[in-house]
Formats: sequence, C-alpha cells, structure tokens
Amino acid sequence: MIIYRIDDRLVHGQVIVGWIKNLGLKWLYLIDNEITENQQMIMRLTVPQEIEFKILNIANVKDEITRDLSDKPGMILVKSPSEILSLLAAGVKIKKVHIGGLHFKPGRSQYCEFIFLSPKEVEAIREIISHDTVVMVQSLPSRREIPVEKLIQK
Amino acid sequence: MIIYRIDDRLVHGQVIVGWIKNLGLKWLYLIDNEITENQQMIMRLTVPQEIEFKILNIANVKDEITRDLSDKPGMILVKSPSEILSLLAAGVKIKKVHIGGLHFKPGRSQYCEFIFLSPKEVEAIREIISHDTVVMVQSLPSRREIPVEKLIQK
Amino acid sequence: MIGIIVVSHDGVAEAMVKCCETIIGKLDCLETISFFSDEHLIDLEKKFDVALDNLSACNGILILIDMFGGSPSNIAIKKLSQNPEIEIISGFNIPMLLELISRSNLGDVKELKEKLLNRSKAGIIDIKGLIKERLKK
Amino acid sequence: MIGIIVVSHDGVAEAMVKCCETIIGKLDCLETISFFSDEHLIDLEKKFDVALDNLSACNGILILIDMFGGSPSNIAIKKLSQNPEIEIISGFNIPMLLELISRSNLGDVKELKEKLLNRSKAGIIDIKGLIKERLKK
Repeated sequence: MIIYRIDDRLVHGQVIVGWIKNLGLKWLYLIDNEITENQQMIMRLTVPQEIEFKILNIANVKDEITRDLSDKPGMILVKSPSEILSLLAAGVKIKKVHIGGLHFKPGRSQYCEFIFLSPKEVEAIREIISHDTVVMVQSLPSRREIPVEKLIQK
Repeated sequence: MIIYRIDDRLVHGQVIVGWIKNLGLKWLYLIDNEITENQQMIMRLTVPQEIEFKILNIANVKDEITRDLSDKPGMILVKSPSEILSLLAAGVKIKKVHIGGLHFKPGRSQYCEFIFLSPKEVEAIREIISHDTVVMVQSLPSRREIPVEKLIQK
Repeated sequence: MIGIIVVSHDGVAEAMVKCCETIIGKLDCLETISFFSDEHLIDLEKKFDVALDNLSACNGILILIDMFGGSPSNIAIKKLSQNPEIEIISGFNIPMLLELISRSNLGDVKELKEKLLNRSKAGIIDIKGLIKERLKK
Repeated sequence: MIGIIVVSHDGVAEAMVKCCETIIGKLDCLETISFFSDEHLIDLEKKFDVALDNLSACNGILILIDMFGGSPSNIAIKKLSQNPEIEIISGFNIPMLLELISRSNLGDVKELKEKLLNRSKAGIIDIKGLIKERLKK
C-alpha cells in the first residue's frame, strides 16, 4: 500500500500521528525540489526513528520508486499537485492521490476547511485526473474521502 | 498573618495553588458545620501533606483560635458570610475578610464575575462590616482587592 | 469500549480534544466537561452525572483531570468514592490524549491508564536535549 | 524576566493559559500562539516572529509546544536553529503552566526548563494509587 498525499504542511502531526503511527506505515518519502537544508534537518530530527525516511529530488525519484515499494506500506508526500504531475510524467503509476491539506496563501481560494487552491493548482488537479488517477480530499484516515471533483466543479 | 476567606468551592485550586503555595501559608483551617464525611475525606486527601489542615466545627473554633495562630501564616476558610458572623459572635477579632468566590445558585444575584449573593448574604456582609471588619472581594493574591461596599451599594 | 471523561477549568478540555481530533480523528465514548469561574460546585457535579450517565454502557470509566486538588479533581474523587471502579489521571497533555484516541478500544481501563501515564510523561521532552542526542548518531 | 511562548493547535494554548490565570494569576512576558486548520505554515512562522519580537527584551526564551513533531514543533525547532539559546519543551500540561506562572522570574532559562520538566511529570498522577497510599498512612 502506497499512500500519495499532497499537504503543504509537509511532515507534521497529521502525517506522523494520524497516518503513519495510526496505520503502521513503515516508510515516508518526501519528494520536493525546493526544500531547504534547514527544513530537511528539522524533518530528519522529528520523523520517528523507526520510519524509513527519505527526501528525494523529483529527478531521482524514478530510480527509487522503480524498486518494489509496495511490499511495505508507506507514504509519498508532496507539497502541491505539480509534484504529482512530475511523477506521472516520469512514468510512475498512481491510482489514487489524497489532498490532505493545502492552506491559505495569497492567490489561493477556499474550497473546504483545509483546501485552498490557485487557478493553476485547479488546472494541475484536472490534469492529474486525466491520467486516470483518482484525487480524493481527506485529511485523516478516520475522515470521509471526498472526490475533489465535487469541490472544484463550478 | 491570618487570611479569612469566604469561598463556596472550599478547598480548590485557587486556595491550594493561588494562595497557600504562592504565599507559603503553613496552615489551613476550614470552619463548617455542614460538611459531609465524604467531603472531609476528599479534602484531607487533596490538601498538600505539608500543610497543617483542620476541619473545625464552629462550636469548637474558639479554643483552637485562642492559641496564637498568627506566628505562622495561614488561612481560615468558610463557605459563606454567616460563618464569619459566628466567629465574630464567638469573640474572634477579624480585621479583614476576603470574599474569594460565591457562585451562582438559585436565589443569588450576580455582583461580579465570581460573586453571587442572596439578599440574606448581603445583609450578613453588612453586619460583618458593622463589626469594623473590612470586607474585600479578591479571588487571588495577584488581583486587585475591591471593597465589597462598591458592589453591594444600591 | 472504555468511557472517557476529560475535565478541566475554562474550556481547556474541549480545546484539547478538538486539537487531537484535528491531528488524529474522532473518539467515541468521550465526554468533555469544563468548569467556569461563575459556576457553583453543584453545577460541576451535575455535569459529571450527565457524562457518567451518557457513558453508562461503557466497560470502565477513565476520568482525566487537569490538576490534582482543583474542583474537577475534588468532584472526580467524589465520584470515585461512589464507584471504586473509576480510574482518574491528573495532568493530561496532548501526547496523552493522542495516545488515548488511537487506543481506547484496546485492553481494560487499568491497562489504558498505565499506557496513558507512560505516554504522557514520555511526551514531555526537552527538545534541545533530544536534538543533541539525535545529531550525535 | 524569561520570555515564554506557549504554542499549540486550535486555541489550546490560550485556553490553558487562561485556566492558569484563573487559578493563580497573570504572568508577564508570556505570549500564546495557536495554529488553525486553515492556516499555512507561513502564517504560523509569522506568529512566532511577532511573539519573539514582543519578548526581545527578555533574558532567555522558553517555548512550550503541545507535541513533538507537529507544525508548532517544526517551527519552534526552526527558531532554535536560528537562535541556539532558545529552550523548547513539548507536552505541556496545567501543572507545568502553574509552576511556570508561579516561578518564571526566578533563575535562568535552563533552571526553569528543568523545574518545568520535573513538575509537569510529577503532575501526571494516578489518583487512585495516590489515594490508596495516603489512606495507608
């Protein structure tokens, strides 16, 4: 089981406690080209030591993902829809993506309590869906999944 | 120093932490004729072990109070103004009384955030004042003392 | 299911439970009680009785109180004196509540109590000390 | 005076500090920060910067966070990486905050940190166990 999660808070309580501890996930890969060294250090310090944690550049991700990850449950975490598009473009097969949280910043409009999107991000989501990837809004395992189409259709 | 406090929550956080711990009081005497055995047991369990704690009947209080208590700082705690009147009637000299909290119950009207009084209690307070005892409203040592007259004058 | 009552002064119980629900999700059989500065002890005891009544079908009751010696603590101990099966822990924090919300349908109330005592103390961390230790590795 | 920042998700910090003020009184040089479910990390960091700026005249900064590994924790650690004098404790509870509010103008920030670590753990009590022990005496 691989959970693909979009969450601009990156590694935080919902991810660590709500998903990884709660579902017993074994690994967490963060895929991001823009993350600072300081952020990387903080994450390496705070992710529980028993979790296999990697921070990957999008360019390197294919090699890492081609080995069979699905024998152990884990999560691939990105900060926005565009990283998912890059993964798809690199040939990674993704059946389902969860949007766990995209929070307010200038240029984004609100779609639900914890989802704010820019027009560009809405377009990126539509493109993800066009790859036959299901996109669900879900903050926590215990919460209901909502198809993102329900929120972004006009 | 003896602090006389009227507080219908009796022994609780403000008394234990806010007054006794904070001011370093050495003893706490609760004077009450109506307290149940169960309440007594709970209080004996929860008052910090290093505090000299007694629960006294109003009838017995004179003997206890005639010995010089004022060499160690402490508190005399009662649940309503009428116990203070009984102390005064028994000949105890009281310079000042603090009303720390008298909370809503049917028949009482509100005078400030934590002071609700019945007409009978207002009368009892006036009688206390007539003994040349100052009556101040004060929940915590760090809060301003307010003369009760300011609240009960019409 | 173990019935849980989280009790505090001034809305702390509600805020902390809501915080945990944001991080991890909802827990059934959990009641929160707050005691406000204008309330009489009688009102607090009524709230306890309502909560205990709501949880009457549960196997075991665990009451979490903000601090030992306050009014919530006094009433919780009174309830314990009426029902010796109740367990009470003081000093709850977010790590304790998170552990609770992930676990409460496992084990009996005494096991849960031990888990929560351990987890809440383990969640009190000198972060700089922890970081120094991890950087050594 | 030591500057204190109490940080949590969802209004917990404010509710807990208010609760302690009801029990014991007010503390100067204390800032509270809450992080809500609709906010971006950038907003949380701005709140930290405002609080640190308000406390810039203090001798030492102690940050109390609700849990290790959450967003408040991540930003607190980021601030520590910019100012190694900061101290951080996770898992605060009411006994910790009460100790803090009675004590914070005594000693330096490291002593205060040790006191609070001890006091908060000591405030996590199995009440039934404590009662049994006291009844034995």
